[in-house]
Amino acid sequence: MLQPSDWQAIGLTLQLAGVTTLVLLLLATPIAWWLAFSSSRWRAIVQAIVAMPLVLPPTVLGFYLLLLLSNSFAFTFTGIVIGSVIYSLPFAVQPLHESFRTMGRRPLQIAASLGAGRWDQFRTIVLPLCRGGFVVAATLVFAHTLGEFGVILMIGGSIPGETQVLSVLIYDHTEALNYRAAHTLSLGMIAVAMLVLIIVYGRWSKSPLQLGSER
Amino acid sequence: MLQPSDWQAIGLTLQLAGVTTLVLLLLATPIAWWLAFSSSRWRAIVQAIVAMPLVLPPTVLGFYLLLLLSNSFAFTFTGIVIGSVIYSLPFAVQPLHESFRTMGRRPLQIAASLGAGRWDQFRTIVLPLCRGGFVVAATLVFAHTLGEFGVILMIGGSIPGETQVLSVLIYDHTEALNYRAAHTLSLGMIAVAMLVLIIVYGRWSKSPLQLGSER
Amino acid sequence: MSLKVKCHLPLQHFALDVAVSIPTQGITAIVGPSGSGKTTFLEVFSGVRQVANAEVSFNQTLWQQREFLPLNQRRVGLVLQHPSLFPHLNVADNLRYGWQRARGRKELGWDEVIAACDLNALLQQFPAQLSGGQQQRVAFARALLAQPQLLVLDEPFSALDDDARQYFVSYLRQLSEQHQLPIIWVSHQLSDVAQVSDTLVQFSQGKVVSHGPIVSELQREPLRSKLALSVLDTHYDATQQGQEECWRLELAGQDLVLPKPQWQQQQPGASVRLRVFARDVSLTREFVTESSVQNQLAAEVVDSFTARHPAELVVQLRVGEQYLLALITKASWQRLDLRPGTRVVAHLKAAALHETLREAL
Amino acid sequence: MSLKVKCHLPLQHFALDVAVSIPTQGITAIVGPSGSGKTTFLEVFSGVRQVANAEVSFNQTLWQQREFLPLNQRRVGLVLQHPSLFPHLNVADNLRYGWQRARGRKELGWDEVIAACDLNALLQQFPAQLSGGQQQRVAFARALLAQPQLLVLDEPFSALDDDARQYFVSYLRQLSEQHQLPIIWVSHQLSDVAQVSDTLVQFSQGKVVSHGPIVSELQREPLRSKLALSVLDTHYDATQQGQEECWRLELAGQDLVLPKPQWQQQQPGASVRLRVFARDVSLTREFVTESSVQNQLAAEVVDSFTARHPAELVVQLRVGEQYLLALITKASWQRLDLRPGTRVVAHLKAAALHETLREAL
Amino acid sequence: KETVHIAAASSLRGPLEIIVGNFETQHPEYEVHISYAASGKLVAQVQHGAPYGLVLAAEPDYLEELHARQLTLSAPQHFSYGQLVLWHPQQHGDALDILRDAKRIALAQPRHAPYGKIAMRYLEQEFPDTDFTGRLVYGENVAQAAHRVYAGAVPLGFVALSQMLQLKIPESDYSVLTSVEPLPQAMALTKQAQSGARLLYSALLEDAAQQVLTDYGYIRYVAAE
Ligand SMILES: Nc1ncnc2c1ncn2[C@@H]1O[C@H](COP(=O)(O)OP(=O)(O)OP(=O)(O)O)[C@@H](O)[C@H]1O
Ligand SMILES: Nc1ncnc2c1ncn2[C@@H]1O[C@H](COP(=O)(O)OP(=O)(O)OP(=O)(O)O)[C@@H](O)[C@H]1O
Ligand code: MOO
Ligand SMILES: [Mg+2]
Ligand SMILES: [Mg+2]
Repeated sequence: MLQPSDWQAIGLTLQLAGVTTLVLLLLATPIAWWLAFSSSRWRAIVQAIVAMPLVLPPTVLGFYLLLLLSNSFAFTFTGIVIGSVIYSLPFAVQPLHESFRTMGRRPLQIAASLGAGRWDQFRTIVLPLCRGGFVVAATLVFAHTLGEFGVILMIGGSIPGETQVLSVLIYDHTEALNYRAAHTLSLGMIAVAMLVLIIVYGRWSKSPLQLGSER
Repeated sequence: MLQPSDWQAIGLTLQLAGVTTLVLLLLATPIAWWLAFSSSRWRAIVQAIVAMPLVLPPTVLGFYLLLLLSNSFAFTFTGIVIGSVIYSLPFAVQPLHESFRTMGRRPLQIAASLGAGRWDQFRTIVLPLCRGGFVVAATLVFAHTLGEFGVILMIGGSIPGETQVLSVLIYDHTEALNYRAAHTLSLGMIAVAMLVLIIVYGRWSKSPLQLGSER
Repeated sequence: MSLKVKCHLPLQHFALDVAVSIPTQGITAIVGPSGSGKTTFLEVFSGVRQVANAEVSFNQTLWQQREFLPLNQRRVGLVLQHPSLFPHLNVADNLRYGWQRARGRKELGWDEVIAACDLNALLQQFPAQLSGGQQQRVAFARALLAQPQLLVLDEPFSALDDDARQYFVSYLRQLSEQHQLPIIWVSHQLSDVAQVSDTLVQFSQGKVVSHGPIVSELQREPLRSKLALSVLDTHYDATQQGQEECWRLELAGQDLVLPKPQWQQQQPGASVRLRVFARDVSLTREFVTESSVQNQLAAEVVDSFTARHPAELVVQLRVGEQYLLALITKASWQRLDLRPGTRVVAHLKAAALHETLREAL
Repeated sequence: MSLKVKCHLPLQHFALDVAVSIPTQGITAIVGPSGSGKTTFLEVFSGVRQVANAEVSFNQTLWQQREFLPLNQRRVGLVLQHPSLFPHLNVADNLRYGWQRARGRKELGWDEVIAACDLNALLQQFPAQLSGGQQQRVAFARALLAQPQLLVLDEPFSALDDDARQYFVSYLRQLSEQHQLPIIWVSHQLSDVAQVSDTLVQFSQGKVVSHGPIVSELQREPLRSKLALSVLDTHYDATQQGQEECWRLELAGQDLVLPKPQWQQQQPGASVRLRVFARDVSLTREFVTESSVQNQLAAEVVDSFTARHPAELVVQLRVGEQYLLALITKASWQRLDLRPGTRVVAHLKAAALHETLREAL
Repeated sequence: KETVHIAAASSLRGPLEIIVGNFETQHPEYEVHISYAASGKLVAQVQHGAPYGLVLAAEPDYLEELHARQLTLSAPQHFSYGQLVLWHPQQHGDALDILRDAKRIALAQPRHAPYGKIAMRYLEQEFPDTDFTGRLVYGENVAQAAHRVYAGAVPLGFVALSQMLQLKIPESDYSVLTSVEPLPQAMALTKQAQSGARLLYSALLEDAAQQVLTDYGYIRYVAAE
């Protein structure tokens, strides 16, 4: 039922969503950390800047990004990764920020007093304690990247195998009045996303942290 | 510099974002609550369903919504509110869910033992303690509604004064290569959004909860 | 009038398995080793932990059977092991939380409670700016100001220093007597408990191993050897007033003179309940004249029991109709040639008595 | 060898204003009323609260001056007022956290600490499944297993029952002696502190109002009247062994007989430090033969001080070269016609002495 | 194999897929990738280095713009003409009557969509005194206008004849509006154009391609003298 080009788009989409999620977690963590623990006067401003990619229509944002990337990464996979990363930045930063803030410094101090260095603290304390925040951030980013096409279409140009992701393909199908293909792909996308999310959320809810809230 | 139609769109946009944010906070709170405190087996599934609006390209989502609303609210302000609400649902539910989960039941039990009923507990304990979650949810939804145009265009039809919001207008301008108007409106949108967010975030960071994390 | 609790709740290594009826008059103390289920028990009957199939009733009201009466309709003043103040409210607003929601006449006045808990200087601070002990005092005051019909305390004074704890323990007594407020109280300090409680419930491994009036619980193992404390009912005797600063009590026709508790004005003839640790009682065969020990009571040896230390004995004495315990070494028992029926003189050191009496009834 | 701390930190109603040098040998106790800045002081010097301009050095190492030595390089075993266990790790993993990161030879063994803190049954539980007291024991063990060079405790045993607390207090002494582990300890139970500390630091309103060796601190106000405890150095005398279960100690040529602490095997001639509460000492003019009080010491009245209660006096006695306090009523002072220089007999109740000695040095 | 990137207005998608398919069978040395997007987007992309060798638009204006900026090799070349229709599946009869009483009419955004522009021109021409504001429901492009009618959200809309043929709509459900100039579909080679793009450019003007376009409702291009 699906054509090779569909499969290609599916592969590319998963790759894009995966890479974007990974990059964003790496990028958003230090920003969120700084927002949570710095006492700088610039905090509110940085926080507002981080939210800006949300405010512009995706194609318009894409247009400005195109201006930025025109001589480098436009119309490449790297280009759409950059676009997606910027577009989804707020969805990664904000939940992490809130998560770090509620954790507070105390667990880290205890860990440090027990001999853990910074990276060690992050790995053994922050990651598990802020797991909820990371899950929210990752799933929002992942799903959002699956569905986003405005920015990607603008700076990617729908090149099969390079920048033509599933959302762009579905969009194309609807534009071509090819409703049947659009329905099929949409349903497939929803099914896969549901599956992934149910697994992620299912495992998450079993966390012992749930118990912790009782005492 | 701005034309009356621009002003009209600006007013409409703020109205849409405001109403959507309000409706979503009202709607997402009970869902997030249930997700945070229920022990039902359906939790992970409901959580995944809530994330679904993210997965589809906005125009495609818009198309399905159009099928749903075609005999009722399509091409009305109410219609685009419904569309925005569905589209931004995950951004409201997920931060609230995480926020409720970290708060836990203990503060509510204490409040109840001091004579507070359910609604009273919500107003005096949940709202302030989960303020961070509400701020994240509200700002994500607000900004996202400002920037969204795919769904809105699809079910709204860009009717001036009724459904033509700023993001659609800016999009139209860029498509028409009318870059100057697009830049002006984009800058205005960014400036206003920055202002609103800096104020919100600035006040938020002064919260005594910040101190709380120290002990 | 009682609190009836029946529940079964599997925990980590054992189940909380309880079916008790606790009098809702005076102070009931719950004691037991760490991890024996005291906190869990409180949580279950107060409704903080909703357990299926538990049955709870308070006086005439059903709190839980098939239906679960919501916490906010139970009017239970809860002070949990962790203070759990509302972090977003300052001390005044934390206190006002319950105060404003209390219906009917306010038995416990705002100024009275604030003063009693010494919170005046702290009203504007946020919980994060309070020391551990200050947090506990606020949590305690908050529960009182909500005008509860039952006060439930889980180690409420553990972060307070000796003096403050002593003070609050006696304040509990005052609350119980002046406001007829029933109090259920978990404490790990047996000596505090012994000072003011009326009823004692002992937990072990999730079960109630013993419960009853404190006087009889104290005369029974394991407390008899562990705590070795006796409770004596005496009368305040105004006619034979000695020094200004002292108090003359009458016990079975004999006199006791104690430094007077400063806060209390007693009516002549009023009854005074004395708590005397066995280790503060020594014995002689005869009255000793030239001694700093003022209080010498003629008594009769009733029995002797093993004490915690193998070299010691707990000697049960009868003074009038009441029992008094003395802790002495086996060597002394032999040297004084004691046996049931021997007439002895029990020396109660006024200073020691006063310590256990200090600020307390 | 000492911990030097200098800092100024404005708090709510006063500033923490400290410049002290605390010996890093033995046990240092920090006491003071609730809210006097004890916790804040610990937080500042241990580095949990980073305060600008504070200066801290530990033995030869600078911990903070212009530079701030990160916590993980200080090797401080921290047990804070709130247990702060890692909620996502079970007990075993909480304990392992510091254990695995400790470098060098492990002075404190895994099995030894687990056994001492009685955690074997709890290893698989998560913090949310522990009782308050269990949480404290885990936090304490976790700090020890990280093999600290300094142990810092903030009311670490407040959720434990009397017996467990007693046990841990004496365990502290053992740690300090057997492992040369310096311990700084905030406690609100002066009697615990008096039992095992070497040095005492008293806080009030953010300032160190007094600090020094415990023996001399106890002889000075305000502790002299408040706690009224004396510390006596005695020798274990093996030659005149009495009963099996008793202990014969020599003090200035006179004998004391006490029920033997079960856990301790003393060498003849070893020194034993006795702590005697003034309220457990009574006075007569002459030796009393027919009494359950075995320990009678010839002493001389040196002075008398006001006690906490106006009807009482603290009498300072000299026994050999050492000082002993006795708490008696003013009435007795007059009746016995005491004054500086009077020769008296001090009665130390063996049972009472043994209580303060119980399980402790 | 040489990859040929071309960009096209999405309204051209139906015939173009077939034409390009045929092209690839005839010239197996080429592999053609088509990116569909609105013309405005395509112009911005070409301006910023998009790798398209050939751009096909639903009207010449945007290509003129590119030509003016010297991004194309020559002036835009018309290759066929798109026809505007009114799709009215719920009512049958005269287009003007239906329009006059219509509550809502779907069309593409005239600011930038070619079919929207001629739809607007048609309305102004046929109803010079009527203000349709409030009754017009704009879509991003002609496809969105069609979606709405297809979904039943709007009873009638201005769409392209090619769409009607592609969806196999019965002739009674739409009226071809001949009173308005058909839309010249135009193309231009960009500076990136390689041999493949050039070959395809010529192929589009050949009979075979023209036949496909006609099957999709486009009017055949006749070379001017
Ligand atoms: N959520 C839980 N799941 C399983 N077991 C639990 C849970 N909470 C507590 N327990 C276990 O139940 C027992 C009783 O705990 P509880 O807190 O009632 O003790 P406690 O008597 O209050 O002790 P403490 O004096 O130390 O506060 C403990 O052994 C503990 O390990
Ligand atoms: N973050 C803060 N900001 C301002 N003042 C504070 C802050 N934290 C504590 N304080 C104040 O500093 C004083 C000392 O607090 P600290 O916690 O050090 O007392 P403590 O001696 O440990 O008392 P406790 O025995 O009750 O634990 C208290 O009066 C408290 O109100
Ligand atoms: O050529 Mo269109 O499809 O009217 O934008
Ligand atoms: Mg407990
Ligand atoms: Mg403290």
